[in-house]
Amino acid sequence: MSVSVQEADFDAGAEIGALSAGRDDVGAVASFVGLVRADKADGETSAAAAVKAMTLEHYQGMTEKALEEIVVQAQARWELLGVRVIHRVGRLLPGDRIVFVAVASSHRGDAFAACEFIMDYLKTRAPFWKKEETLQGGRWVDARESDDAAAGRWSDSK
Amino acid sequence: MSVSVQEADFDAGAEIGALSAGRDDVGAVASFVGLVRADKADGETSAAAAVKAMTLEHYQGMTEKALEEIVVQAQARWELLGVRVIHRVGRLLPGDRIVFVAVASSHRGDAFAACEFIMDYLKTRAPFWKKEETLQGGRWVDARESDDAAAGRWSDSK
Amino acid sequence: MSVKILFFAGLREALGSGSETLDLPAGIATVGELRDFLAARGEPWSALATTKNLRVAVNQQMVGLDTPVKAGDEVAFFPPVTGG
Amino acid sequence: MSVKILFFAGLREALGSGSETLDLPAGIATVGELRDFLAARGEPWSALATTKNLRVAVNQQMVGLDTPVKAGDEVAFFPPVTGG
Repeated sequence: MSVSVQEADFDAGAEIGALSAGRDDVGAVASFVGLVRADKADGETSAAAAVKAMTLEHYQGMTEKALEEIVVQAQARWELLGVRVIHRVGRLLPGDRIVFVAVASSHRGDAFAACEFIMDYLKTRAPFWKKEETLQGGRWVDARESDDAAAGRWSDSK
Repeated sequence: MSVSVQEADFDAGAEIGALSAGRDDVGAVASFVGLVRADKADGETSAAAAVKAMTLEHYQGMTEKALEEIVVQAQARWELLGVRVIHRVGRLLPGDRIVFVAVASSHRGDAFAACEFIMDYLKTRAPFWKKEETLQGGRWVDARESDDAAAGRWSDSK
Repeated sequence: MSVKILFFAGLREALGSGSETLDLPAGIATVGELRDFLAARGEPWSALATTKNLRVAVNQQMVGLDTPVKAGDEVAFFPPVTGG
Repeated sequence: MSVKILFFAGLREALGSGSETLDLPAGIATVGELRDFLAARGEPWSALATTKNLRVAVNQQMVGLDTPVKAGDEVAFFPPVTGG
């Protein structure tokens, strides 16, 4: 298990490759890359509302700990052989990568489920805050109920 | 949409990057890499039963068509911005990559669901046949009921 | 006009043949009848009758054994697929 | 001994401060009471009382407002997290 919070970009291919390098028991690596979209902010329609940049803030120490706890939970739920989480912070532009999660397992079902589980929790529980910049100015993003719902579906059962 | 059946290995990072390159509407790229495991064949326990190599055979023309149909089905079910499928054929060794599926979307839910959907169908419907080599000889793998069950769960609803 | 017949995987190995071209014999109207005709050649062709869950494709579409076959078709016989 | 207090995101900007170190005032036993103490300083500190769904962490663990606070603790106030 390895968790990083960093300003630097990452190389998804190298990270995916590292999870199975030198071993012959990994049958599946599910992964996810999240990117900055140039979407308009919720409820906005004018071109001036398009996101020009985004700044991600975190709580150094607590954020890393939160990500590690999420990974430990995933490891308890599914049979995993390796997990890699990278989350960027700082100012990012549309098209930039924000987050990377990759999960290695013997079987694809466990890899997919754990990868999506980590992403869902990461979007709701980990201490990150997003500020969007548009031509109208900057504004902190409100917590989204759809993300809470996505994370909530894991609480009852696998 | 792009589908390839090939002997050559692939570069997962380059393929993932290509799905969002030059655009700012992709928020999510879910991907999957399948690899050859050195597992023992079902029901076998001796070291001689460990898989030493695997040969994948396909039905040229029909296989490509089947993969394209699977992708079209996924595009009809979810809001997708790009799909890449690569399946290798020929003789592969434990640790070698076999299959790659990557799906780009605005949102992670659609990307994850479509990626897993394509993988599940690919394991059951696409014309590939696997022959495993162990120290005891070669044998064609039987179709697995667990894969049929995984594909079947998509038939009722999203 | 003839039919092109393809065999894959374990069936291909059992028959020692990946493909053949055949003038469609008189009286054969379906892929099931074509299979029976080939299986009746005796060993090793009887594998076509004994392969568990034998699958058939006509012109690269999976079909049932009662599907009509006509001259010019590409007919493929194979065991259940086992994925990647 | 004192408490270290941290503020994040919109709250940090509203307060114009990311952190401060404070000798824990007498009579303050919980993080809720600490928040009220800070908010009572007036503008801009009243944002601590008006921020919707204000979250609190003590020693990097999310807690409720009735959680005890003691000298040496790291107490963080922030709005709901918005993920990556």
